[in-house]
Amino acid sequence: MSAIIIFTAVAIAQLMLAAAMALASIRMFRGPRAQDRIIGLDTLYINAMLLLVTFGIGTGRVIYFEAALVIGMLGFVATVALAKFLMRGEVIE
Amino acid sequence: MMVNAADIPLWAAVAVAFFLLVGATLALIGAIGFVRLPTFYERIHAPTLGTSWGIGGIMVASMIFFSVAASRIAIHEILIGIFVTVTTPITFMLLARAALHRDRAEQNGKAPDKHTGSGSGPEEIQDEA
Amino acid sequence: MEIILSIAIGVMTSCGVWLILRPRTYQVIIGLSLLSYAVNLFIFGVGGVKTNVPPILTDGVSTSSLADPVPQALVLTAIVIGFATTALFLVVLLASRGLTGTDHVDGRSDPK
Amino acid sequence: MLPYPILTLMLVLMWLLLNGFTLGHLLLGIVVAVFASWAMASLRPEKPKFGKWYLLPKLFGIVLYDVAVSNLHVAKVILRAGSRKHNPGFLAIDLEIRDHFAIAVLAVVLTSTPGSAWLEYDSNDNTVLLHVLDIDNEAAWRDTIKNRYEKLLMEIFA
Amino acid sequence: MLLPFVGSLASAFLLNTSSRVLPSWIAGATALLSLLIVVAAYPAVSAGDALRFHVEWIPQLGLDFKLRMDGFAWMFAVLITGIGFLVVVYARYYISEEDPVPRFFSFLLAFMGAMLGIVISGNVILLSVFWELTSIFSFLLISYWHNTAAARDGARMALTITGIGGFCLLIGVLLIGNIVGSYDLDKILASGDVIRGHALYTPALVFVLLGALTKSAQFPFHFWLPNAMAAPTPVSAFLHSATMVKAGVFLLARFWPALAGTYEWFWIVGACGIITLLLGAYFAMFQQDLKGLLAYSTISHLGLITTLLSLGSPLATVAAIFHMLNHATFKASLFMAAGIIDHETGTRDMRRLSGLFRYMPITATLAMVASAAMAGVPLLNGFLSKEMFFAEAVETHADSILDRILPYVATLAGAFSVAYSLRFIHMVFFGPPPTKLPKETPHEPPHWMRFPIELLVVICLIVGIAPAMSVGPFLHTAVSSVLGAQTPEYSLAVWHGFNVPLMMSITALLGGAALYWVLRDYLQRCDDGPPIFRRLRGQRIFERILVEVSWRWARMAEKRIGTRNLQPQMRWVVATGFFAGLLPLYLSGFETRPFAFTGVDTAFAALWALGVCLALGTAWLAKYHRLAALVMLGGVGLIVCTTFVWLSAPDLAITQLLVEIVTTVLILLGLRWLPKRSEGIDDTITLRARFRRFRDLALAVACGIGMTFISYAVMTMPVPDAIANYFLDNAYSEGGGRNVVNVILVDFRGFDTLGEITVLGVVALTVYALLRRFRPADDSMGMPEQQQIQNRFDEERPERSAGDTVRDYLLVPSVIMQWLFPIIVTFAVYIFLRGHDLPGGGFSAGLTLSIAFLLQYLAGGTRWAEDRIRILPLRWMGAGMLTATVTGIGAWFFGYPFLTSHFQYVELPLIGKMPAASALLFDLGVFSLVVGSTVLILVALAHQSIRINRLRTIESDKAKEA
Amino acid sequence: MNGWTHHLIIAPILIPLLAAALLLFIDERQRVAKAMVSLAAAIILCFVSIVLFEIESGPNAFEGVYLLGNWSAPFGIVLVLDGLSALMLLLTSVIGVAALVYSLARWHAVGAHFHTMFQLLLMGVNGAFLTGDLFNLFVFFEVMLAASYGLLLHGSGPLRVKAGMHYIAVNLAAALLFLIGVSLIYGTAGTLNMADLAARIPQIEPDRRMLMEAGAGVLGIAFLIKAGMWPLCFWLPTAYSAASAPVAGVFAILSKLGIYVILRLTMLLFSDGPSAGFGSTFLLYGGIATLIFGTIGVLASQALGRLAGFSVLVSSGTLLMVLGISDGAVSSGALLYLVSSTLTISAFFMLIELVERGQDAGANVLAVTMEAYGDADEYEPEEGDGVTMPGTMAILGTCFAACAILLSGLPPLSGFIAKFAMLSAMMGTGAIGVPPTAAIWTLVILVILSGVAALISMTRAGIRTFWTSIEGTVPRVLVIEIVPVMFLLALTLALTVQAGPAMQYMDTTIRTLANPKLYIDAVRNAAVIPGVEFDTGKEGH
Ligand code: NA
Ligand code: NA
Repeated sequence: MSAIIIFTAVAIAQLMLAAAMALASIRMFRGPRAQDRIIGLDTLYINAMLLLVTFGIGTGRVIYFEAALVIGMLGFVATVALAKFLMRGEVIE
Repeated sequence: MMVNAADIPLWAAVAVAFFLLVGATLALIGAIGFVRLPTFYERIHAPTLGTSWGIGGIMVASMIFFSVAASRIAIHEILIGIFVTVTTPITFMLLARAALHRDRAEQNGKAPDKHTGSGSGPEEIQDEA
Repeated sequence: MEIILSIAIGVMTSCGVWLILRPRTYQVIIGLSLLSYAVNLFIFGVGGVKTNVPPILTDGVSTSSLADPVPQALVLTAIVIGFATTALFLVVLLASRGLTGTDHVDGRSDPK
Repeated sequence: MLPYPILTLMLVLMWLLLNGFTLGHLLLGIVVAVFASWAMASLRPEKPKFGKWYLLPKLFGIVLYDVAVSNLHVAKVILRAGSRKHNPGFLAIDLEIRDHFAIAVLAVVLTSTPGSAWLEYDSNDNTVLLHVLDIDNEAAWRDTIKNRYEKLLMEIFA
Repeated sequence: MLLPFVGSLASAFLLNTSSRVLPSWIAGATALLSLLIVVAAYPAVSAGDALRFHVEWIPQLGLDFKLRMDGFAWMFAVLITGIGFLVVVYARYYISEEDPVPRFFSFLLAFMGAMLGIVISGNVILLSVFWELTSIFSFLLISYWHNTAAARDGARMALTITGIGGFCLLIGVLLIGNIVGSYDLDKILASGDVIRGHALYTPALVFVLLGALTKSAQFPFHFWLPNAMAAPTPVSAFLHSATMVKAGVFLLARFWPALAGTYEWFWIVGACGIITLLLGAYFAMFQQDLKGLLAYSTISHLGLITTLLSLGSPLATVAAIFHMLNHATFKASLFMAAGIIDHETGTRDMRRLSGLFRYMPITATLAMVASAAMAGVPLLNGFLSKEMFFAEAVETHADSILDRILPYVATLAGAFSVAYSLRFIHMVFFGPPPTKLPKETPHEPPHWMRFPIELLVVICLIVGIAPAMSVGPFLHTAVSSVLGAQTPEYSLAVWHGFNVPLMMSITALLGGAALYWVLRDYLQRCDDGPPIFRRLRGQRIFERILVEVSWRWARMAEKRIGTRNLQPQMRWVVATGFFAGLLPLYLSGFETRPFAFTGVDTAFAALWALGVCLALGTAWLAKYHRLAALVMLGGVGLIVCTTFVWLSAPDLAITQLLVEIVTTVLILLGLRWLPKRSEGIDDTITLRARFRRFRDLALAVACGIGMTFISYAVMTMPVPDAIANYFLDNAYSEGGGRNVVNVILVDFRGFDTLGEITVLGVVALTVYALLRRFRPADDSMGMPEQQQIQNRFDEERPERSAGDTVRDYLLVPSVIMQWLFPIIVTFAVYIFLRGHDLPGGGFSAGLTLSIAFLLQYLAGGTRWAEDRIRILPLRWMGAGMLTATVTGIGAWFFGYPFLTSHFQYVELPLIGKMPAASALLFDLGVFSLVVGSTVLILVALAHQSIRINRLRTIESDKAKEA
Repeated sequence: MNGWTHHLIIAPILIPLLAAALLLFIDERQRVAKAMVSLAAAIILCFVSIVLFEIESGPNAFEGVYLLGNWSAPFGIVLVLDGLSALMLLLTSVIGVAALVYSLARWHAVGAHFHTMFQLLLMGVNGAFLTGDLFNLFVFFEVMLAASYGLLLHGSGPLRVKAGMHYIAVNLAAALLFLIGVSLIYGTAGTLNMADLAARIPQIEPDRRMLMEAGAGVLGIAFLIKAGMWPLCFWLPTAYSAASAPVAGVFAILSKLGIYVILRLTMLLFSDGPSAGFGSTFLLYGGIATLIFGTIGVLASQALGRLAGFSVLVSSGTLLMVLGISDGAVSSGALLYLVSSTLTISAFFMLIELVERGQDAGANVLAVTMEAYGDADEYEPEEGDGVTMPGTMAILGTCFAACAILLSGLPPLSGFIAKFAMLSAMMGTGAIGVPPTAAIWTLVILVILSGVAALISMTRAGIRTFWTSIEGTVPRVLVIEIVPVMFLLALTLALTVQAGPAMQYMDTTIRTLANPKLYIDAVRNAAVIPGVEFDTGKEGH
């Protein structure tokens, strides 16, 4: 029973997160401006991370945790660089 | 470490499922808002649903799941929560400020000048590069 | 799963090939990146596609069910080398752009 | 030896969270944390000046609650974006706190909270420009920020 | 035997003085010594058996250094060394002080050695070696005065033609080797019947003849010889009369026993010989250049010898050999005489020369005797061999049109020969005194310069008057060594009675004299070269063709089938790669498996639907929307990461993610230097461009489909009995780690990792080196637009100062990013330490630490960051490389191979069991090198901004000063 | 080869690696120190190669197998030393020393980290020659390529950067093909070890084998790009002629690396068994096309650098054709040709710069880049550390003539011997009574024609360079620049004189290669060193 509940919840959550990712990438396509696309990427990162965590719950393994942690801790670096590029035209001054 | 979902008590399973779904729902709503809201400045609010309690929900679910299943406290997910909470604002702040600059430089719609705390979002224009 | 991965590899290959045949250096570098994704997934895929059996030994779990670690090791090497060469190509294209004034792969300034 | 004791402590905690608690990892964690603090020292960051640091959990609780509430609020805004029009707007606020660390905390809090976003900070006159998703009551927003957050922060970071 | 050859070469190369006396003495001594040695060998040779010398060279290939001197070779050797000696004596006075004398003698001696090599080679490959050597040295000798275009062109033409001929000869002798099974000359000469009867006889013959005929300047390859007259006269006397051109006919005679006597031989050799004989003589009449006349005469005489050899009769061969000898003597002396005339008057143009008899009577007399010999006047040696020729011409050999016209041709050529000989004498030495010579008052040359001519002319006379007594025995030795058992009876008498050949001789003499008389006035005025043919000059045609084929066509062809552009190259690479993959499958009839959509996870499928869209978007936007494309590429990378997690590869996911982050930043760092690009500017799409795009698209789609099929096929095929199982079974027990991937990386296949990090290191160094010289394009030199606007904004307001905007912009983020630094450092240590048992490892940790550094650069800028953290990336790299390597070498001290790992669990107080593998040390090296390299790359790129700022300041300062 | 000497097998990889690591610790300004370390390493390397070569050419020649990490094949990575790899190692180190000495005159100071990259290039090349593992081969290819990118770009300037970009782009694509090929082979055969793969091929079921062959085909393209087969070779003349002289000199070995691998793999995997003869027709036609293209290019080249670049293609084309007809005797001639042409082209590349220095062409480019892009922290290349030669022109001329003779295959130097060895095996005493086939005739004619083309082109170039120079300025040539060139050319002379023993070596090598069983058994039977139990753990396996 527990297993069924959890697996169902995981499956639904995964689908929802996949949908969220799809929506985020719609912004990446539609823009209209670079900042939208970049936030789209950031959102994609976050949702992917969540997906990984749900994947961990679904499989009962903790080894996927590090990947999620890497996204959580370092995923913003790419988007920060993109943002700075937009603002200053240069990433590192 | 590997645990089996069938080993955990029902209450925990329900809690896990609940938090999981809450988190996923918030993330999804955030994404929907991100697509639906009309201006950039409005749109930046939406994904924070996902980055705040969206993450929170799923992390809590994970913590409950692994703690109960392995019968010991497993709360390292909290780190993810902390990091995301701390780092996401950086991106948003930097981007929003960059957008502000761009809108001002292009005298685009009603981008607020400094100090004028008024004005709604600028009109949307297509990006060039 | 295999079919999804195969199609993904195919599409990324197509996009990558299309891009590396383009005249702008930036297109080429993006194309090479896409191609390395495709190739990395391909190397990864030859070991067989298995879910949730990472090649990490846990007591009591039979090793025969685990995913093939060799392609994974190969992909790791390929990722590293791909990273290095992307960086290199980037710098070379910058140098070329600096010296020729254009971002055309042949250093031509006329648009073609 | 220990340039940032609180940081070091936090790092040890992080280490233990990552690796699980054993005596070995506690020792190893301390070594690593001290090493990382030294690394931090080389950056010569502005040290936050803590005043009533014990109020931190209070801030934490408030924020957690506010975030949850705004989550619901914003979710509503999004889900009925068609029917009832929300009222987005910019908001410029004069700040009193000057401590960079405190300002950073405020910025993180405001940005993490759905519905408000930190746009621009001006160090010359210590003002901040925010964007608010639904600015029905501008005064209430100002009040929340000035009294609910800023005051508390000023107490924490004396 | 070997000594003269080696001696001449060696001594030649030792010379390096500026004096002209010493080199000529050495050269003369060498030549004389060689001559004496050759002469001393006569008793042995005349005994009938060849002298042999044998050293193994490449026994496997049948190429030995084998020398073999029989009578024929001996005769040539005497000729070479003897005339060589005389030419050295002559050249001692001929070559002027200003010219590089040592070089001349060195080449001359080297040539002599090579020429000797040809005649005494006992192995046909060795022969062809010397053959090409003579071509090379003749090139150097002809071009001795290389500052004149004529010398260069003549030399090049001679080399090209004789060089090609040499290659042909090589093929020919290779074929003979195929037939006979040996390159040994003795064996080949003994297998004449086998060769002539073999299917490969004709190609072998043709190739050998191509070699011989080019060398001997036979029609249609005759034209190089007159152009070679740009050489100094001693060279002409030596190479172009006595030796090199004789190599061709020497070869014909040498191979006569093996190749001659067939119909093919007769036709090819005969036709060439007859045409050359006639044309050469005819052309010679109309030359204005003394040496040109002699050159064409040489061609003609060689044609005569060739014709004789073609006949296939032993008697004709005797005549041929005899004439080789005779021609060498009189022609060498004539060349030297011409050289003296040139030397004394400064010109060789017969139209300007006249009446020289009164200035140099002795030389004139000598020249007259020699040219009489050339004309075939009785009592001189030329007469004898010509008589023999006429006699053979009359005989019927192989009844054909050639055979029948031969007597008439012979007589006609004889007449021509008389005419040009007469002309030479008459025009140069008789008539009124010359006017307007480049050099005033010519006089007799020094005695020793004349001595060689005197000697040769005396020989002409002696042989002409008393042939049997003088040259008889030697000739017999030579002839019998060629013909062996076939050696015919022949008599070397001056008087054979009044017979047909004599009639022909008389006719030729009278006819020639008459001809000259008729043409005299015309010849005095006419242009160089015979009428009609004057325009049709082989040399011109040759050069035209050479230029056309070897230059214009080649360039055109290179453009056609080659390219210097990148796009077509990439197209080829992709296309060949595609076909190399699919063709084997297609040819072997591979059947693809039907696609099955079972067992597909919906979320995974959705993920990749997204990934596919993002990939397409990336491809679509990469041209105009670079940032968007980069963002989408990031999206694809993320989905790849997720896939790795999904499909049991957490290590890959982490690594891919970190790489993804760093790569994005890198590309962004680069994006600043790329030109602005906006849609619509260069969008005039031609039809061709459209076609090209379509083709590329088709190729891209085909590759994609191909990859899909192949990957599906291979994925659905389980890896058979793979090495993987061994790794899975032994990673823990033997490698001491639970993360099998990591154990493979640092232990089982640690060597790969060592190489891989080396790649990263080299790339970092390259990036660094290249960026030190980096200079952006002019339109990227300026500050980015955003910064200009923001700085202007700051400057316009009194309360602000420049840079306020960016400081405020980064104020809050930089606080957070700074405080993240120790956290990420800690995380890096964590990732590093867990690598052996769980996902992570040195590489990921290294990247993580680099990102920590990167973040500080992002937050505070380069100056700020470097003011605080001084990373010495090169040290990190060196330390990493050294650590990894030394760890590997450490195993040696325990008696194990490189990279053998050592692991054990260490019992630590308080902590308990800790794994301690030497692989961890190796991984530490990896970590260090990755940190160093990544930081080096990032920093080198980041530094460009401040570098350019500095550059800009310097330039604006300069502009202000100016 | 027991005990310590056994480790000599890996020394050709470790010496340059350690040298490179040490060089990273020496500051860029201490150029003399850097040069000393680098040179010492190269000389030691050369010494080691000679020892290894001596071992392989001795009476007890064998397949030396080095089990890295003490893991038995096919699980670990193995290095295999045999006649072929020993020969290639020797060739590499000899050329390496020559090029390095040459570079000390000026080039090593023109940009940063020359020596490090040079050492790593040697490491990559040596590793690729030694390895017995397909993926490890990829890694060493990449090491070699990465270093070659750096070296090609060494000195910067528009020409080099453009050529470098093309070179890099093409080789990155090649690397991807390499990966696809290797993974296909792993996926179908389940091994990466070359010997193990060869042993497994007969047992692979047809379906798999087809895919395996597809993998081999794709892999082959990667090598053929390196070897410069038409139409994958257009980058080569441009890249090689754009490289600085010492770099181009050592690049001469790189295209041979492609040839080496093809030779190694075809002999090992496809000499018999179910996949026998795989790809040989392709190689034959590819070789013919390459040779034709190279010949045309040699004729069409105006600049000496391009001429040399196309000579590389001629050499590759010839070798590929020979691989295509896969005949033992011809192959051993081809091996001699490989050595001879590599030495020649290497010497020629280095000579070109000296010759053109008189015409100020190369020097000008350098001067321009130095002037325009020199930075404040840039140091000027200095001229002085060496003695200039007397009689420069004569020596340059002689060297040039030697190159011309070698390239066109004229006697007496080894170019002739090598061609003769091949041709003789095809149609001379090596093939008594066997009438040459159409393929053989084509081959022979093409080989000869390519020689003629080289002759025409080289005389044209030589005359233009040496005899028609208007000003006749004598180039400033240092002893340390011309001596390496003369050294390499002297080696070709030595090769001529010692052609007998050399051919003997080549014959033995090819005969060993033709019997893959020797290789396979050597690798498979290589025993790990038994582990010694320690108190708390264990060593080895
Ligand atoms: Na917010
Ligand atoms: Na101001």
